Amino acid sequence: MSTLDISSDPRDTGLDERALARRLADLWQTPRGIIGTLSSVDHKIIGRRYIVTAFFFLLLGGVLALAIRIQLAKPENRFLAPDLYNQVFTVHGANMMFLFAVPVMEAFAVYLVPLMIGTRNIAFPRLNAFSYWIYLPGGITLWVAFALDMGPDVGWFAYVPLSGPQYGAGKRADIWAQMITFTEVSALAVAVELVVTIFKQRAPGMSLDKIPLFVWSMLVTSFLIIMAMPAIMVASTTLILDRLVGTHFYNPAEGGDVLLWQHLFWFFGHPEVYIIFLPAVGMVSTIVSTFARRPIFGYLPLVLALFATGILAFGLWVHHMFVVGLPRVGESFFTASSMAIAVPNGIQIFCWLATLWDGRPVFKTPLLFVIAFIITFVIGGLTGVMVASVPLDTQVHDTYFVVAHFHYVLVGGAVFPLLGAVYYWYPKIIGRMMSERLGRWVAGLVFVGFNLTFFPMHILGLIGMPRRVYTYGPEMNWGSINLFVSLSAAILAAGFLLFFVDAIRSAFSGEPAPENPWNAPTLEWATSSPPPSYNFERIPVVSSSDPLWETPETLPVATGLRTDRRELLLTSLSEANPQARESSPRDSIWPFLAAIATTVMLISSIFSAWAVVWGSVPIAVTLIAWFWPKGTPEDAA
Amino acid sequence: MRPRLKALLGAACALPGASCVGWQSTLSPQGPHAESLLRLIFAFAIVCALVWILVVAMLAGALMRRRRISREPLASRPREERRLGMLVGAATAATVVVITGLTVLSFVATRGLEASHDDALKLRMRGYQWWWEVTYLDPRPDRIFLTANEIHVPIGRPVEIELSAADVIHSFWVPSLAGKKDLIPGRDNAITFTATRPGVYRGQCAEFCGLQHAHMAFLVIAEPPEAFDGWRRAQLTDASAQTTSEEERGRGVFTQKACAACHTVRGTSASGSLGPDLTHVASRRYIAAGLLESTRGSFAAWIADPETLKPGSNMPNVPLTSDDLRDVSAFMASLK
Amino acid sequence: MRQRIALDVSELPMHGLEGASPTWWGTFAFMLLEGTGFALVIAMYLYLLDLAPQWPIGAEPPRLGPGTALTVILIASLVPNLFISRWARERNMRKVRFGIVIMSLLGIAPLIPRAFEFSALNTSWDSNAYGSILWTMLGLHTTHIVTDVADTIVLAVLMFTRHGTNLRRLGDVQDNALYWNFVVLTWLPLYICIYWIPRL
Amino acid sequence: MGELHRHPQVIRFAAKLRGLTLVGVLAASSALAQSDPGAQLSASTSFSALDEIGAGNVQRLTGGPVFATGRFGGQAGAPSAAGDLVYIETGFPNAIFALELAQASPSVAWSYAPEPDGRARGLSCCGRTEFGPVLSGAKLYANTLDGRTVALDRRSGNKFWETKLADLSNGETLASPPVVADGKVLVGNAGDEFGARGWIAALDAESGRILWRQFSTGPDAEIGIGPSFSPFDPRDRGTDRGVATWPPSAWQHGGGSVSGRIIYDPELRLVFHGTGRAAPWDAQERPGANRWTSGLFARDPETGQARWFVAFGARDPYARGGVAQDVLLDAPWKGSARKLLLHPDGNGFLYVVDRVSGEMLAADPFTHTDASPEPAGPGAVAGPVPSPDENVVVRDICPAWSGATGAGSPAFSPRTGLLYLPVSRLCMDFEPRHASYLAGTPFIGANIKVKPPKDGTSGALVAWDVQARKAAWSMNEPFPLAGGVLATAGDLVLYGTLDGMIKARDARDGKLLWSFAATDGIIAQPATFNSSNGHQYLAVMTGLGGGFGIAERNMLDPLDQSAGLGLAAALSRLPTLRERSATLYLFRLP
Amino acid sequence: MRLVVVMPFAMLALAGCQREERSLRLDPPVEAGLDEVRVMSNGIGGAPPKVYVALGRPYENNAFDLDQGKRLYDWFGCTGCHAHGGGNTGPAFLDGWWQYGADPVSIFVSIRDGRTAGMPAFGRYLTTEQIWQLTGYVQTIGAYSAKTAAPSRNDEMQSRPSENRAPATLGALQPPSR
Repeated sequence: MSTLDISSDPRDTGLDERALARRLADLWQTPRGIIGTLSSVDHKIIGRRYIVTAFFFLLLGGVLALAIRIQLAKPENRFLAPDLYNQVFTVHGANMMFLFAVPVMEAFAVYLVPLMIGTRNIAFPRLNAFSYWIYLPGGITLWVAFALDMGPDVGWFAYVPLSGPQYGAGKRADIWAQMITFTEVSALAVAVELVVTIFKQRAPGMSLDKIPLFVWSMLVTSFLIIMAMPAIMVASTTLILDRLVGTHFYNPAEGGDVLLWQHLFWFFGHPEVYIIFLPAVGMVSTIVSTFARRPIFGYLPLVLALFATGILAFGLWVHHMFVVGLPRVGESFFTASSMAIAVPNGIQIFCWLATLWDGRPVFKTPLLFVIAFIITFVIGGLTGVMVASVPLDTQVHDTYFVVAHFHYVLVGGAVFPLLGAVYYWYPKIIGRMMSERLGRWVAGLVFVGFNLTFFPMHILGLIGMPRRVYTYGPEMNWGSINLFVSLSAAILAAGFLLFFVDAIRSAFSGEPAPENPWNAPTLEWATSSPPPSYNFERIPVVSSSDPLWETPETLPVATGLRTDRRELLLTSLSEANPQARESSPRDSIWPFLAAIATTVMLISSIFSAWAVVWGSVPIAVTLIAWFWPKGTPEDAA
Repeated sequence: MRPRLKALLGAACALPGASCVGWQSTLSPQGPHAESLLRLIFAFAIVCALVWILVVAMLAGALMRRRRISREPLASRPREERRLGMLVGAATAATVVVITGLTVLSFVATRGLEASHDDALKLRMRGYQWWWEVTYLDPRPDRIFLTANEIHVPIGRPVEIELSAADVIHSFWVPSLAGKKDLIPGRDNAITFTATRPGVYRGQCAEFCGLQHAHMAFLVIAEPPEAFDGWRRAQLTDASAQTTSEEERGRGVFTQKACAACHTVRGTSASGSLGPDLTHVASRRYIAAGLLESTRGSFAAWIADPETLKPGSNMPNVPLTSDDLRDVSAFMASLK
Repeated sequence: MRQRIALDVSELPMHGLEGASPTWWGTFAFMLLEGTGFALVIAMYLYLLDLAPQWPIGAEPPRLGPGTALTVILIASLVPNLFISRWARERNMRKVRFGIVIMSLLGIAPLIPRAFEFSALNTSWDSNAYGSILWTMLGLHTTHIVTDVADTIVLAVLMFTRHGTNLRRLGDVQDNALYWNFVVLTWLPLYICIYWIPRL
Repeated sequence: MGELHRHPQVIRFAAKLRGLTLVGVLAASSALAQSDPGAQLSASTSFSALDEIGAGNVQRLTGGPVFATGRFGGQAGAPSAAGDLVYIETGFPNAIFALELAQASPSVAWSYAPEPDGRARGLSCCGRTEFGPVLSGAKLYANTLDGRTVALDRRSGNKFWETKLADLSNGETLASPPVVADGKVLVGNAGDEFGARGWIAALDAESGRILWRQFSTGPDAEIGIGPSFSPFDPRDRGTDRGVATWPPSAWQHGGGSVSGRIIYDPELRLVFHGTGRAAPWDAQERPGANRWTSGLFARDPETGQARWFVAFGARDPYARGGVAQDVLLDAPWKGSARKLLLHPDGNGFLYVVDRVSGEMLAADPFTHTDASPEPAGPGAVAGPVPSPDENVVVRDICPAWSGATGAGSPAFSPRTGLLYLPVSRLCMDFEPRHASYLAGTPFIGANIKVKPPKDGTSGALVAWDVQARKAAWSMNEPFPLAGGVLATAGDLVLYGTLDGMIKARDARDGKLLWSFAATDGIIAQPATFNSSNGHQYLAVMTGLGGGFGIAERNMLDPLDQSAGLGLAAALSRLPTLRERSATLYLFRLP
Repeated sequence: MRLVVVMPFAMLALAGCQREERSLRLDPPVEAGLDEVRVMSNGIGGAPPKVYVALGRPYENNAFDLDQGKRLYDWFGCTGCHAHGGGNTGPAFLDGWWQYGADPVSIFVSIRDGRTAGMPAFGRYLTTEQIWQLTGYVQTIGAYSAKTAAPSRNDEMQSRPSENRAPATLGALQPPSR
């Protein structure tokens, strides 16, 4: 093959660090200007955008949550009319699940996984850019539709026939279904990138038993996404076909079935909540190991627990459908599988406790959040075991008991570790420390506010308050508990507000962060904060699962990569032996344009089915332009 | 219920001003199903609370332990590792045991609810967007009658209700008597329960069904068998004759105006079946699916402006003069 | 942190084939993704079949003609697909160029019988659930063929440009061949569901 | 006095009618005209004793359209002749014409237009649309769609009396001809599809005063059930079963219209009439046996008191028990001579009933049907018939709601012993729906798509051997046979088809001997009579309408497969009309 | 470049508001005003009520009202005479050849006062708003181009392409041969 002959030696072996840094910076830097930012493929820039956008949607979703609590604060309240209330709670649910929870976990992976496995960029970086540019219009569509009184009003899981052609008037349910398409395409894209990055671009020597636990959890999560998202894609597509083209998938009169929707949705639905939870497990393992000042206890059981949770997640979706009248024997099987998934969770909790037991805990903010997580999530897990029992579920299904349960496992189980992870990785991402003092206040307020808000909901559920009611009569005696819950929600809101204040303030006036403020063992702390565009001057070589604790002063590295084209190291799957010096594609505007074409096609296909046909032409054009080789050095092989 | 459970129940409801012994509450069971479910809930709750306390205790212990020596993170201490391994293994084994125990407990409870009864009182509940149509079935067709939003059941005798949805998915749930069961369009579900103590128990639709999901309640009135038979005989009769001239005029307004197109009052020419059967509406405790108590004032308020009281309801605002309104509400109140 | 040279990788190739190329793994991931999608659509078909009193609902089973013709073409196309993959591994550019043109034609060929298949289904997508699931399965697989054929055609054009003579392109040809096997593989269960199960 | 009309219609055939006078003898020509009381028994058999036109010379028949009524719409009534006049009554607006065929070109002796109420047109749904006229003595009796029975002077067209019987606001109409029985005029109502409660009324032939009116549902007093009522089936001997077998007050809009044929048997002094299907068609809305719908009553003409009742098809879950044309027959049955009544039902079964006691003797399918004969022949106890679930489509129900046979009358030829049945072989997809009763508006409660059977043709002429209880032969027809069949002593079987063909077949083996293409569909029964010059004439009225012709008449759009209760799409291949008005065709041997 | 992204959403904004609004309650005076239809002497066409025009012809383009119209069409037995637009004893709506024309005033008067050709008067059984909802819906049955707010199919037997899949009449359109 013809190799490009460059006068000076292109390799980085002979260069001293400063010269190498300058040359790599010119190579990997994202150009300035509007076009530059739109065509950036740097996983750190895209990761940061993802995180900021997701947290913005969290803020919006939180405002809706407060609106719900104000409406339910007293009986016969007239703060929200029923139609608006239905839109508010549906958009709150859909936004939190599809626009915040899954994207923010993937965002952290997009940013951190390449750094933690010691490579310079994520695999398929342009696909990564495309995934963000598809995710953003998805969010905008949902919120603009909500602002236009077109927000979906059928609940976040849009049961047919209420969301079907006859009872879902107007375009509201179509907006829901199309928003699903946007967010699922972006989630699937990121999942594929993460799998390939973790399989092929690990630092030499990082064999399977040396992969950081957060990377393991993201690998299992990515496989969950790849296997679960198609179910919701099939479901939302068949729903739109029923609504716009007149197919009969969910029409009981013409051979369709209403429960088919529930099976399809929950086959995705339950893995979805584990897609949100498993990354949090990875975060907790990382934080516990760092702040207990010792390697995680039970590395292998934790990894096996991840796999067990992932596999079992596909085997228990029917526990969402215990009251629809399925045959008893089917339900018993799903009781057993739903109970069984508590065992891997138990193993994870016990390994963390063992790590803390044997370590010397340093009570920084991330650890406070982990402690809050353990206390809260265990309650959520145990109420989960309660609702896994069929007879018990017939009393508490679709009541505020279940609302309490899933907030405990989602907010307690995923958002607490997420807040801890923000405090933990904020210095690496932004380059400045967040304030410990505010951190403690945030942890305290959020923990107390959360429990005061959501624990009474268990009682509300048991004394008969169903889900999704926009009001209730004074004769129901729910008024006082609801008022108490609404007031405590203010504390929780204050906690989150303080968190946002701390995050924004620290970005400007936080004290500058050293390379490894927490003296953590994983590779992302081996580079500057924030890391340069090329992450590492030279790809590190790994010989232990806690590299920075193994060799605290010096970092073994590999040389030989070229500096005249963007190169990173491909290694084998199990032993991570170097295989090739693969190139990493440069910036390109085409993913952004392809995302625009896809957005136009998806939104106009709500209004006319033919839009799918003429809409696919610009998509094909932009995709061809995206893949067409540009003759840059990266293309040489 | 065992005194200890009652105490715990009191404790659990110690929140400010909350009264748990409501008429629509899982915690105040009035039938065998609900009682066995409450026992199950308490069993699970106690076990889970113990597990939680244990975990939090271990966490506190792990955090509060005095450390003797500080050492490098990677210093390997095989003896401690093995000891910890044993501890975690034991804890996992304990978890498996607890989980299996709870699963078995659940299966036992399920079988308890399964027993079917042949002498059950047979009803059919059909869920409409935002009210309940109740049909009392009987082998003799002329003893089948329709009512709405209210079920009378004899105490001690099992009741089997066929559940069918007319539009979207609803869910039949009377927490004081039994767990919920969904009404699914295109499928026939059934639920069986028995009331042991006379009383009025409230149920509510538990599956989101649109604009007025919040106001889709119904009542189950458990009464001694004699009272039940009396009520049933009364329901079979045609509408009672009107006594005052006001009620007579009201009957005229009812049959001439749009009311007759949607509602049936047996004994008059009104025989529309799009809305609830009003033949004995005044004998019901609530109207508009648990929204207003059935007094003459409520009738007038509801007929005058249903869209304000229950926005989105399929009952239209029928324009009536004030005399018509007064007469119709008198007529309604007379339909005992 | 100070760096200590522990490894020199300058002798490694600039692009690996098959197991050593990220696009190869990416193709597998997308195949897993779309495979799950097809599996779910087939599960939907069997679910609706199990629910229906008689299957097919209100229609005659589909005519076998076009569907079988398409299946024959697809299976036949596997043979050249095998050769092109081997030629790409052997880096034989001339044969690969010839092969990619053949594969483009063999990608377009099945679209002809497929056009007749829709009318051979003897039902419309809006007549009942049976018609809906049949048209959806056929529509999904048609999209599958069309997208892969477009990919093959673009690759064929690429092979004749200056970017063609490049190991990376041979890797792409191999990935494309791998994906075409998947397109044919997903058609077999669909073929059985659409044409033979109604005749049981 | 209806105003006299002069109609400018030019009659191409007129030139041939030289010196034609009509001989009064109308030996049992049309099924509907009972001018000659003596031939009462054989009137319902639609058999004509005239044999001048026979199997041998029918090929040489000549003739064509002689008189166009100028009234657009379905023409189900056959012409009836008496003296030297031929009488015709059109569909809505029910104009009556008396034609003199004696002169060179037939002229209108007189005509009568009853100016009917427009609302009735909306209530004329999908059953029979025959109104008369019926000749008896000097009078001519006829019904009108908007519920009036009128008596005219046969010669001058002057009106003797007119009685309003049906109440349009309840959805009641009249859709069947009156029957003169022993000085009384018997009239039955129509309106099952509108929830109208069925009744039969008797008017005094002289004054038109209503003598009695008995209903098909409700308490015994309103049905005429008293001490003299002794049904053969013991279960029907309870009290007020017309109320007990219905959910409370559902009988008030329970259907059971009397729009089938009413027959008077002077020997037994009994009136036999069928009762139509129960309303609504969704059987789940009307649990119970729904007495006295979909059955047959025998009544005393004087007081209307019911003598016995027999039910055909329990609960009628697919609404096929509509109109039926019964045939009275005295024939040997299992050795002993019995007085029989043959009832070809819409569910595809031919029931043979002993018309003295009401005992069910046989129930055999004369076409492919999935119904159960219930009661399955004598003695079988029928289990509860499962009614289909609401809001779920049940597919391929054969025969469809329009019935295996319906408005068209069968014919029985004593010479061959065969009963010639006009059969419709349509099938349907049926989805029961909730129906809310609103007086004067439809009360059907079903979505229906009708389609031809998977194997072959939509219609047939079945020759049924009554004694052997099986079909002797059966000739397929491209479209359902909606009109009646006429059998003649000349061993001919004559009928008209929806696509306008008048056909004559050999009564023995069914071979097609002669056919004539008219310019419009035919839903009326052919009639034959002797003219004054002693020649036998064959008269046929064209004018597509009624249930099967509704698509053409109301310009329905077959794109909506439920249009015309499914019949628009099922018969969309019918040739479009060329002739716009109901026309009389006359044929004779040259 | 941002403009390209903003454009579809702006267009969505204008159309969305009016089409998706759920106006659940009509003030009695407005409802009374909506009843004042001034119809021509032959019962065909005429001036819509002033309130109807002032409200911006509400019942023609609002998804919720059209959906309620479809529910009322099924509830009050219109399918008995008009089937699903193909007609039975009553005329067909699908073919676009309407005896009294397709403008809202004619349809409103047909429903409220009935017609001599056989249409019963529903004025007694329906409120004015319900009649306007029915009027808006009936207009969409045979429409040649589907309104964005047109209702979709019902969960019942499939009889014709639903209103949002216009043109419903695919075949060539011949005038009736009356």
